[in-house]
Amino acid sequence: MPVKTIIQTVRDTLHEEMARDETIMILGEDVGLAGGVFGATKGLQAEFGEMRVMDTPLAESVIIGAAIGAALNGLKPIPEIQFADFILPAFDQVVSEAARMRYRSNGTWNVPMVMRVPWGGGIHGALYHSQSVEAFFAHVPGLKVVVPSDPYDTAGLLRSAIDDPDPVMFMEHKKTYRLVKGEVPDGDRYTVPIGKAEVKREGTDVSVFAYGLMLYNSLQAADALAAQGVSAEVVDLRSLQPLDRDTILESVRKTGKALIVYEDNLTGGFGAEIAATIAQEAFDSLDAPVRRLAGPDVPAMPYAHTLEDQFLPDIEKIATEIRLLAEY
Amino acid sequence: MPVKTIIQTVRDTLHEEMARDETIMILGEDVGLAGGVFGATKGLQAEFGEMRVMDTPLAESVIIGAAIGAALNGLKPIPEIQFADFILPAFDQVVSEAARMRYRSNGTWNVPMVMRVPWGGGIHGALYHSQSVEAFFAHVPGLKVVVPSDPYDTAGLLRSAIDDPDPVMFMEHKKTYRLVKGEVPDGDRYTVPIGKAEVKREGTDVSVFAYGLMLYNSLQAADALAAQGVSAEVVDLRSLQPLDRDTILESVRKTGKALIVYEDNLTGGFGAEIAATIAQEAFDSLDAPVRRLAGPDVPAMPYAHTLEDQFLPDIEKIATEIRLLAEY
Amino acid sequence: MATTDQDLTTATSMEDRHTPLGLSEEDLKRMYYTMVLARSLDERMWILNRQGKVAFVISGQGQEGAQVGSAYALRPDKDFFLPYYRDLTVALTAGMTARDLMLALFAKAEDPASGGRQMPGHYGHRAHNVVSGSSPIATQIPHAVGIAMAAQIKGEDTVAAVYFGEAATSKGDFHEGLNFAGVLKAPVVFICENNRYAISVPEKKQMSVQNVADRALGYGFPGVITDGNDVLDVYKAAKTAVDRARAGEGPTLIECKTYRIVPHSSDDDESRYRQKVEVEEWKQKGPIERMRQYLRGQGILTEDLEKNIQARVMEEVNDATEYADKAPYPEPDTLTKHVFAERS
Amino acid sequence: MATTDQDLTTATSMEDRHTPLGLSEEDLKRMYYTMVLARSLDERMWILNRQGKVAFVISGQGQEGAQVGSAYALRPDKDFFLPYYRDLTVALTAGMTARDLMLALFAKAEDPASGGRQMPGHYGHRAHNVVSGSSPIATQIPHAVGIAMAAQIKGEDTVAAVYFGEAATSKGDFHEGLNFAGVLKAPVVFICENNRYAISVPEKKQMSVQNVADRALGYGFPGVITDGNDVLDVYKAAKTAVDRARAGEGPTLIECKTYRIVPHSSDDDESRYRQKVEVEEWKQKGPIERMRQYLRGQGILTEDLEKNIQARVMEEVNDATEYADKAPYPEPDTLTKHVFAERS
Ligand SMILES: Cc1ncc(C[n+]2csc(CCOP(=O)(O)OP(=O)(O)O)c2C)c(N)n1
Ligand SMILES: Cc1ncc(C[n+]2csc(CCOP(=O)(O)OP(=O)(O)O)c2C)c(N)n1
Ligand SMILES: [Mg+2]
Ligand SMILES: [Mg+2]
Repeated sequence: MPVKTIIQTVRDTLHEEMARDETIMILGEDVGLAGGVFGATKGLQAEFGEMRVMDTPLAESVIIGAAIGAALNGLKPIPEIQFADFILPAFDQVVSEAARMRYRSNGTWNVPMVMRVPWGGGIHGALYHSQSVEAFFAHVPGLKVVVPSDPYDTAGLLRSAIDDPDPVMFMEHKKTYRLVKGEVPDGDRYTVPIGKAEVKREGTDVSVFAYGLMLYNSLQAADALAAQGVSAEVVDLRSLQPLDRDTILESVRKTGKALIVYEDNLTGGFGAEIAATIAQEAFDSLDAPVRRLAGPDVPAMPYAHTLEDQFLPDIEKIATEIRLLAEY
Repeated sequence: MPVKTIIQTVRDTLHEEMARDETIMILGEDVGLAGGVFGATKGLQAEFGEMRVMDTPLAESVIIGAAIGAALNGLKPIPEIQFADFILPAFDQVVSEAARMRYRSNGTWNVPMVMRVPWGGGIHGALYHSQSVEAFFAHVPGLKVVVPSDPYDTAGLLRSAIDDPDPVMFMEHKKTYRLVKGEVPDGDRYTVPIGKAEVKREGTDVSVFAYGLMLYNSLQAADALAAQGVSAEVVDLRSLQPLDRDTILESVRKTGKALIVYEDNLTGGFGAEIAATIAQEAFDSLDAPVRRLAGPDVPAMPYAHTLEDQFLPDIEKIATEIRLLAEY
Repeated sequence: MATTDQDLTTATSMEDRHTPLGLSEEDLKRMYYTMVLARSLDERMWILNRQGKVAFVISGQGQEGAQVGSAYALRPDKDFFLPYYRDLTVALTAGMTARDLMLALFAKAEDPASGGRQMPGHYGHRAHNVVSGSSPIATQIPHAVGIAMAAQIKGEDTVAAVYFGEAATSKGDFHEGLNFAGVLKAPVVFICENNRYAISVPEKKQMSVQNVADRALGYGFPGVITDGNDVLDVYKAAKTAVDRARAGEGPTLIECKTYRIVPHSSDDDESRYRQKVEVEEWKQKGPIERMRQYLRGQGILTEDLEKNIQARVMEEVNDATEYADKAPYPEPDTLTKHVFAERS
Repeated sequence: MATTDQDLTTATSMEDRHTPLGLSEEDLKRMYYTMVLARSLDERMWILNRQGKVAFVISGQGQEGAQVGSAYALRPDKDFFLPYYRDLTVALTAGMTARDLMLALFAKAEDPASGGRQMPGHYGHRAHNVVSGSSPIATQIPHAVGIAMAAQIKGEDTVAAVYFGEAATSKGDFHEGLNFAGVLKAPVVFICENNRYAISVPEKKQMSVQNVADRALGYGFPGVITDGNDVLDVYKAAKTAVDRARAGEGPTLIECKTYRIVPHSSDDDESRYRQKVEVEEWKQKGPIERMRQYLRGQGILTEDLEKNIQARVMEEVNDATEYADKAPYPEPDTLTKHVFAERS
């Protein structure tokens, strides 16, 4: 089986899907001639033409808004937002329009669209090229929010997102783009269902819930602790909306202890929802407080590496939290 | 002491503050000649002129953006967003600009500004005139979010917001505008500090946390249950960012049980943060799961009264939840 | 076409202006009927509101001419309509019925726009390509551009017509939409009903150009000023624009100079911001009056026909009202339906 | 002023063009020095990046003329400057120093713009009224309008100058800002450095008008096209605009036709979207070359002075580089500072 990076997987999957389904189109800034600032659409314009792989004006609200229109008229648009930070000017179109179209029309109109949103930090992107925006969107009924962490899931979830009749925010962690490699079956159009978490590492003492880059930090922390006799279970959430409450609760019922790791700001981050769910639904199984480890409550991740490093929950901080829980 | 409605209190406080401080200006849609769609700025333009009480074009992003500029140049702008639902087109200006200005400039530039945002449902406002938007903003470091629930706090918190050197989102629940009356001391420029919750009703069995309209539903539920021997403590959060964690935890440590009531969508609502905080910090005091009662996860509150009623956590639903916890 | 406000004089000439536009007498009668029906429905809505039977009305009175004149240039069920909340007459022209509108007013389950979920005035009907609208101003404009872009990609000759007030042209979504449409040469027609006010805010506080149409200069396609109370003037501009769009020549911005002769909505007190006399003046120049005069001058509208129309309209309005009044409200447990596609 | 691209020819005439504009020889030397300093700093930044000493560069090379020509029309420390990320020369003209810019490049604690928190190119300096900028394109435009509005309210004669690329004019914030400024007749000057590309996207995919300046037609104030590589042409337009603004006559949109002669940033591979020959052509028409020629023609720039300038510039660049290189990084525990005002 070929081994690919995440960014290569995104690109190849888009390529296959566009060849398979001619209603798919891509639009965004620099996605055409340049193939995207991360290369996710490299070569696609040459193959599928300027209308199906379209460089747009610099205007996120109309990128999403026009994609909504295209979806209403029978296409399956895949807008790319260059950096997650820049989806905020399109917030009204995403929240008031895409997410509410089906509901407000009593199920008669719908918006099948996949918004590709590169997010996350650790890449010296500073305040405006590092942000986590999942909490904003996973709070919005009518939107699906997926956060694949490895190449296999990236292909499988991207296909599911494309097959979905409703708007899906497809969040790709920038730092993992080239860092993470994995096997991706060729030829087989397999899918990974939206809304299913995956236990990436089984354990018995503490459950750790993460996604994106934090998944890898958590896995490494768990590895380090195994040597010290602490058995941490690590769950890759993969999808935040819908959230796989069953898998989460099952894990907590087994270990009795939960740590949620995310790089977004702590307060009001989506980890709060996971903690609240556990606190309500698994109370009787809990042997320790539900703990969260997250980015601090500062506007965003600074540029200077001294500050950027300090911002991110690293392996050591995660290991400390797990140990704390294990010893509780 | 005069008894006033909340809307009258907003209007009178704005009036007094503008007379006191000539750097204050108001801008927004229909705030001038018409005095605002809810009357919050009635008569102010006649007194303070068209430049200090300014009707703007219909464009929320520039209402907030220009207010930021005015704040940078020495004024204290108070933009009014006609309905909270319509702040979403200004999301980027609020989040990327107002909230990050101090941090990104290393403390050299700041944005003293009070955004008045009428929110909430139960007024037949349907999907786009009923929304709760506090979860979006209370998640954003650099913004303060206050949610006064009675006339006394409205005047006191509005003054604190005006005195604050940082951007404050001042959220007024529309349904309480004329519904809630209370005493407001005249003449005395008292303030209520931002970041302090208030125990509105003492109790011993269950702690209920709420704000806005839900505070009143919770108080009535508590009253009803008192007759049945259940003693509920009801805490008015008053401010979500900063959140008064001390008062919340103190209450839970006393009762051992917590219910959070909010009308926003359940998943990812700000109640999740409160639940997560309690689950982490008061674990040893908890005698029952932390429970949340909120609006369902549907895009927003529908117009038909059958659906609107079904959406809102009413007194009965709240009472049921409290009883459930008390009996746990 | 008129070029300034001063040119907006009541058409009194007896000359045949419709035949050169390709409009038959039948067309004119249909347009007229639709306007009268819209007005009567609209008036009934206010009555129902004053009677306490419905909570909210938002109205199109005074703007029927701009609406029917433009919408009539499109192909129902084939082209796309993106109306805004004053567009009763667009909705009717596109194929929605009096019952449809009354069902929405009463917030009944059978309302085809939203099943009673949205406030009245939020038109939508999938079968007729009337796209569901929301409340935030101007958000529908990018949708129309995207619909037109999809037609280009699919090689279909669909045109999208999108409606909005003059205040919507202050918003970013207007600019981003028109700019993108200009770059794409997309088959879309932008129709602005300039009724001079945004709730209380007069147009001179909304923009510093004299005409909304002037804004088209920044987008590289024509901006056309029409007398929005003259159905034929609007139709002429709309027909030209739709033909242009269908021929691949790109978008047009059409400004219809008109006036709303009722308060902004049933929650509005218009005495705060305008004089009765101004409203009365505009009522005299109303689009229905103007068309009636024209049709009479052309011998198309006899007294008998007028009576017949009035009677049919009344019947339709009564039927719609009764039907909607009796129809059931949405069941409470449908609250959680249609958030996502139902799982099969 | 030039009106089309074709008019942008290299000034070869020997006529004195600066005295009629009120510019002294000292002024010209200052402007020239600032451009040369900006260019040398900029080139050093790329070298430092290629050496692996700094992670990121975003550059203003080729646009120095548009920048100094416009910024020089404002009063440092009194008027407000809202530069965008290519505006090294604006920052320097407004009073920031070479050290300031290098401190930001190295992300050091002493960086007056952000204390190393933002990426390089995010200028800001409170003492010099250089407003802190962010990365999202065009958000600074409404701020400039608000700053100008505040000046009107306070009765002060402050003018705000705000900078952006041509792609920023596609965004809603551009439109909303210019529209509001037009209504207010606010003392603000909008300066667009049209360098023909938004990363890889050429201007014809960004807009369907020929000139950014054409967009002003929708806002009721002048839009002026300048040869952005001719400092005096830009200065003339900027001076007129600033005077207009200060006199209460309202805003101006100035388009500076120019070109960036380096990749978008140190992360960009420009071979994907443009030909080397195109870049080379524009290098020949560069603003520094153009001004050097003019100054020589006027006998203002002698060979000695040129050498002297080069030497001073090198010293400044070396000093700034060394200083910034040695300066300390922000302490990790300052991460949580300045979210809100510190409690007293
Ligand atoms: C984004 C947004 N802001 C504010 C409102 C509230 N509002 C509803 S209609 C309206 C005025 C619209 O004026 P115009 O576009 O001229 O249309 P008209 O009502 O005059 O037909 C306002 C401010 C809204 N619906 N959406
Ligand atoms: C809202 C937003 N979207 C996308 C980006 C990414 N981006 C940074 S610069 C740029 C191009 C800007 O082009 P232009 O305005 O012409 O300025 P130039 O770089 O050419 O000077 C883009 C797309 C951004 N910073 N902000
Ligand atoms: Mg209007
Ligand atoms: Mg450019």
